[in-house]
Amino acid sequence: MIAESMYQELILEHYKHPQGRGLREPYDAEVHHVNPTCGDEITLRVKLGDGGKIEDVSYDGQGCSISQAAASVLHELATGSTVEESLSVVDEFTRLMQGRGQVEADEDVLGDAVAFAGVAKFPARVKCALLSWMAYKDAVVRSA
Amino acid sequence: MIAESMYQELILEHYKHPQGRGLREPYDAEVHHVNPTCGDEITLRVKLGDGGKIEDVSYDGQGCSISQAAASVLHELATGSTVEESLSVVDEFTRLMQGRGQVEADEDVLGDAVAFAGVAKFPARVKCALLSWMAYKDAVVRSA
Amino acid sequence: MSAVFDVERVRKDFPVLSRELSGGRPLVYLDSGNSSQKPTQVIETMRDHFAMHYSNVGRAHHALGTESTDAYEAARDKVAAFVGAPSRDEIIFTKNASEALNLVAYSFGNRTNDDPRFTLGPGDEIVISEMEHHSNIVPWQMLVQRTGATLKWFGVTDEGRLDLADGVITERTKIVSVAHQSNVLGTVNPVAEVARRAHEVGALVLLDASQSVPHHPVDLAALGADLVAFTGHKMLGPSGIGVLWGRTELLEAMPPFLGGGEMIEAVWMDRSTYAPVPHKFEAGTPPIVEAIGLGAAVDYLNGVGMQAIEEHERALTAYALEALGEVPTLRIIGPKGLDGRGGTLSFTMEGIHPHDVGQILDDQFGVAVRVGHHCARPLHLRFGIPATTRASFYLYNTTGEIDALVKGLHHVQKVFA
Amino acid sequence: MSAVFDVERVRKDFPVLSRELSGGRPLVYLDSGNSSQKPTQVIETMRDHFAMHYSNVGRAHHALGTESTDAYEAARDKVAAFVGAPSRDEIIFTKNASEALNLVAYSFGNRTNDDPRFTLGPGDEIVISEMEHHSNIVPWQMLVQRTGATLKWFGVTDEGRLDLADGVITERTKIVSVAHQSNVLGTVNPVAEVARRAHEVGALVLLDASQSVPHHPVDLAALGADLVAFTGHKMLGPSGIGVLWGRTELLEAMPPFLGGGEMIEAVWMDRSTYAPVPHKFEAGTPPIVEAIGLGAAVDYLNGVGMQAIEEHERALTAYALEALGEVPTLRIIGPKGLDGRGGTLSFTMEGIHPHDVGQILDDQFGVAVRVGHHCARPLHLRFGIPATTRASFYLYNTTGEIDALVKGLHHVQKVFA
Ligand SMILES: Cc1ncc(COP(=O)(O)O)c(C=O)c1O
Ligand SMILES: Cc1ncc(COP(=O)(O)O)c(C=O)c1O
Repeated sequence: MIAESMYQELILEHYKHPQGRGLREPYDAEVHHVNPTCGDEITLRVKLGDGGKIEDVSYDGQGCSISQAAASVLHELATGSTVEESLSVVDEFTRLMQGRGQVEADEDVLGDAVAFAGVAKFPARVKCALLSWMAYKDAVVRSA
Repeated sequence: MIAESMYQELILEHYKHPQGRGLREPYDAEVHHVNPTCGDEITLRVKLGDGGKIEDVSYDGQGCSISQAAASVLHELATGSTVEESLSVVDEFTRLMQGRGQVEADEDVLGDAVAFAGVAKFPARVKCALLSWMAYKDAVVRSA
Repeated sequence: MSAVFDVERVRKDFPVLSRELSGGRPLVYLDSGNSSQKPTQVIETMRDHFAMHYSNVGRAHHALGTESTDAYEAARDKVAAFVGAPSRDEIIFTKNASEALNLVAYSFGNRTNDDPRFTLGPGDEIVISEMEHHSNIVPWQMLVQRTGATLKWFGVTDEGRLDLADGVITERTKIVSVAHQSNVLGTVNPVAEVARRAHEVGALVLLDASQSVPHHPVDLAALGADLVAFTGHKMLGPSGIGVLWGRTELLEAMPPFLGGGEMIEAVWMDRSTYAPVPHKFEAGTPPIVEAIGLGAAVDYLNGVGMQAIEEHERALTAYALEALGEVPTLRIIGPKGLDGRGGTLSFTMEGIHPHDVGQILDDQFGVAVRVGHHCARPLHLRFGIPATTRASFYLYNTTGEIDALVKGLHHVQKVFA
Repeated sequence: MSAVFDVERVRKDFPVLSRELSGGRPLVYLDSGNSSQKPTQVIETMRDHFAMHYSNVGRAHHALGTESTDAYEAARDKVAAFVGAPSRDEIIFTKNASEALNLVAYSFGNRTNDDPRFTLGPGDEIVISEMEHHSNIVPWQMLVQRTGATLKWFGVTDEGRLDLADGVITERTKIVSVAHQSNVLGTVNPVAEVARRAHEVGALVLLDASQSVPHHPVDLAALGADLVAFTGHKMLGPSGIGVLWGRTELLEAMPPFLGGGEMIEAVWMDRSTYAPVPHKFEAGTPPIVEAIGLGAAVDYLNGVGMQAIEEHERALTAYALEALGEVPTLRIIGPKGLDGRGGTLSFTMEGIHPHDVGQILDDQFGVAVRVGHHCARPLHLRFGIPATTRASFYLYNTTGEIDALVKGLHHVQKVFA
């Protein structure tokens, strides 16, 4: 079954128990992104810390399991890493998602986010997976 | 060959030797009709006489053999007949032309105009055949 | 085709219905409200025309030109007869329903036209409804932004009916444009009543019949609307073809929309005169073979019988309303009974996003439904939900397919429990 | 397909070319400037998609929806690559070239857009030419009538060349819109020079490439135009599909044209935000399978090679110029040499109306040419003639077919002598 490659245990886990959900103060930038085709929305805040580190990524929104789980995984990966590191993860994740299932995921860079590899085969869902990640990239730019 | 049913001797004859061509005075109504798809044009004048008779149909224009010959035949048929008679010929001619080759021509009513029966099979040329006849109908209405 | 409706026989005409999706899933297509599948008769008519008869229409005078023109114009005759248009020249071919709706919107507030029905400026009002498809909302928003007029709308009741409150249509209303049947709720709107009120104040009535013409016998002459838009791809026809119908006198009073070849009578560098309707609104090379394909679709629908199709869909809808009613936490958005509704069912399931519902249905059961706001975001906002899952039926669907849907929904609940 | 051009092999791909017309006449199709014939590869691609993969695009998330969306978007990639568009998102699918040209015209003088390049009012000027197709004349006439701007044009020389007189383009010019290749004269216009002059005064350049893209290798990035329109049915693609290309930045600055489903980002009852290009300009269900068919046409053209096609047509044109030159009283309207012209030859014959020429050619010789003003009435007025007979060539034509044309013309002269 195809769906099994998409709804990985890990994705369902993050969906059912989202990490770091909720909007927190203080923050350096807040963005609101919408996926108009399905109504998925996310509000996301970034708080920068010392030494170019991301101190917190907080978020709230509504959407499908993929978009919710992606935000949760993003929170885990970005928080505590440097801006630079986290942006390179975003780039790799974007590359994977836009690869139409043809791109080999780099597990070392992606960590848990590798669970989304199966989503790349479903163009309509790629936007769901990317929603929070694009919002994050946007927020980082604005907080700089 | 199909064309033979369209380019009847009689049509070519009228084309090469048009009857009543030229714009004459006096007249009761003048109309100018155009077939925009091919640029055919006709200016046509009607002069009514006594007893509801058509005294003269004069015309000038440019166009293909079909439109020119049709005007020539029209001149012959209408001049000297009554308005009513001539309009019934117009109606019968129109019916024949719009019949897509399925309509049986009434020779008694149409006279020489029956030579155009073959044109009815060529929708693109029907407009050519009808150009002067429609102009005539219009002119008669305006002269009343 | 016999007068008795035989769904298995109908299904044989649709090649895709015998298709197996990857993993051996048979296709269960419950997304005809989005776009319908095509019978062999339509596909082969188009193929044959492209292969052996194609050329441009109107302007070409040779043998192929005549064949294409005849077939194209015959399609107009067929469509006119199918919807009971008083005149075949009132059928304008567009590329889709959206173009048809925009064409009408663009005929308002055009400085070159002084017909009072089509002037538009501050103080003038346009009335739509909260259940419209974006294609019957956005053109009017753009129009009022260009002209300074005001956009108003009927609300929607909790049951998913048009809320025909007083005061929405006023003496200032120029046009009322509403859906005949909602593409989300399935609701069939009381067109006669809307038209009566609109005509009382001298407003025009445009009907978006995209979801009704494919599924019910429709008689334009009897409906009471002044203009009607619908679309080929939802009624077994190809993509790329839509229809605008209007009363001749009205179409003549409207300014042309797209300018170009074939919509003219004569052109000089500094001015032009326009062809009579319908050609006035068909600039350039039209969707020739698409219109011919739509003609074949109409033939097919007539062969099966629109009455029979309507009854079949009604039976499916009754079956589905009952079957879905038994799925825990499933909530239907729209009329829960059979009255005044068509075969389109949208629903939510507690705690599960429609995207996930749709994906599991598709991946594991081959069931194709639509998920999202179905181009009717304001209607979803009205119900306070971002999205729904929608199953929509057509002549080729079976109760067995509805069973597959229900089975899939139970599984979805297990995955996200 | 091999790199060596083999016209007989090409002809086998076009089913209609083996057709016998009534009376046993073989078809001699010399009307590709009007619309081209379609190869089996295009016809079968469309048939297969309709039969086994069809569904709506973008909005459908299920297996078929993905297949249709992938194929539709792949067609965009193909078209973009075919014309050298810097970005695939700059390719907008319309229903024909006319819609593309109107889309651009409607983006001027829209009150809701204050980008200075697109404001338009009294004192502003639009420049076209006397050799334009009606589809590149009428939209601009309608625009200046709506806005009070002024329409100006380049004349045409006796040889059928653009008369690039000074003073036509001025500081007040907002856009210059001209044909790349004339559909009557065959003339190929000096786009770079026109663009240079237009850009000097800050005007935009729109190129009507309907007659060039099908016949020559075209590299949009190198042409110097800001916007380019062309049409699928003249380049082996189906009816119902056209293309507008524009620079991303420009397309983003233009207001949307048709409003509706799929061109939005989010919709509320009283306002909307719009999708990024190209979707911003593709309201409603697009001509899905038509775009896919155009993609197949592009594949086919690439397979044969645009360079080879251009050379083949050039050889045919040389042959025809010579052969027609020997028909008494025949007068070619347009360049008489091979330089700066394509394979479109329009002519008059003394004392014989083109209608009669065309009819006899068709009826007795199966030769399909176009007769009339070819949607370029002002150009015919310029030459003081109401109509011409036009032969236009494509990759599948042969010198034998030109011989058939010439033989037919001799017969025509006998009939009307
Ligand atoms: C030069 C030119 N421009 C525009 C058009 C219009 O194209 P379409 O009919 O596809 O809208 C044509 C062909 O008809 C043409 O030859
Ligand atoms: C009610 C309604 N109106 C308009 C449309 C738009 O039709 P099209 O996509 O053919 O333009 C649709 C379908 O998408 C619809 O369901």
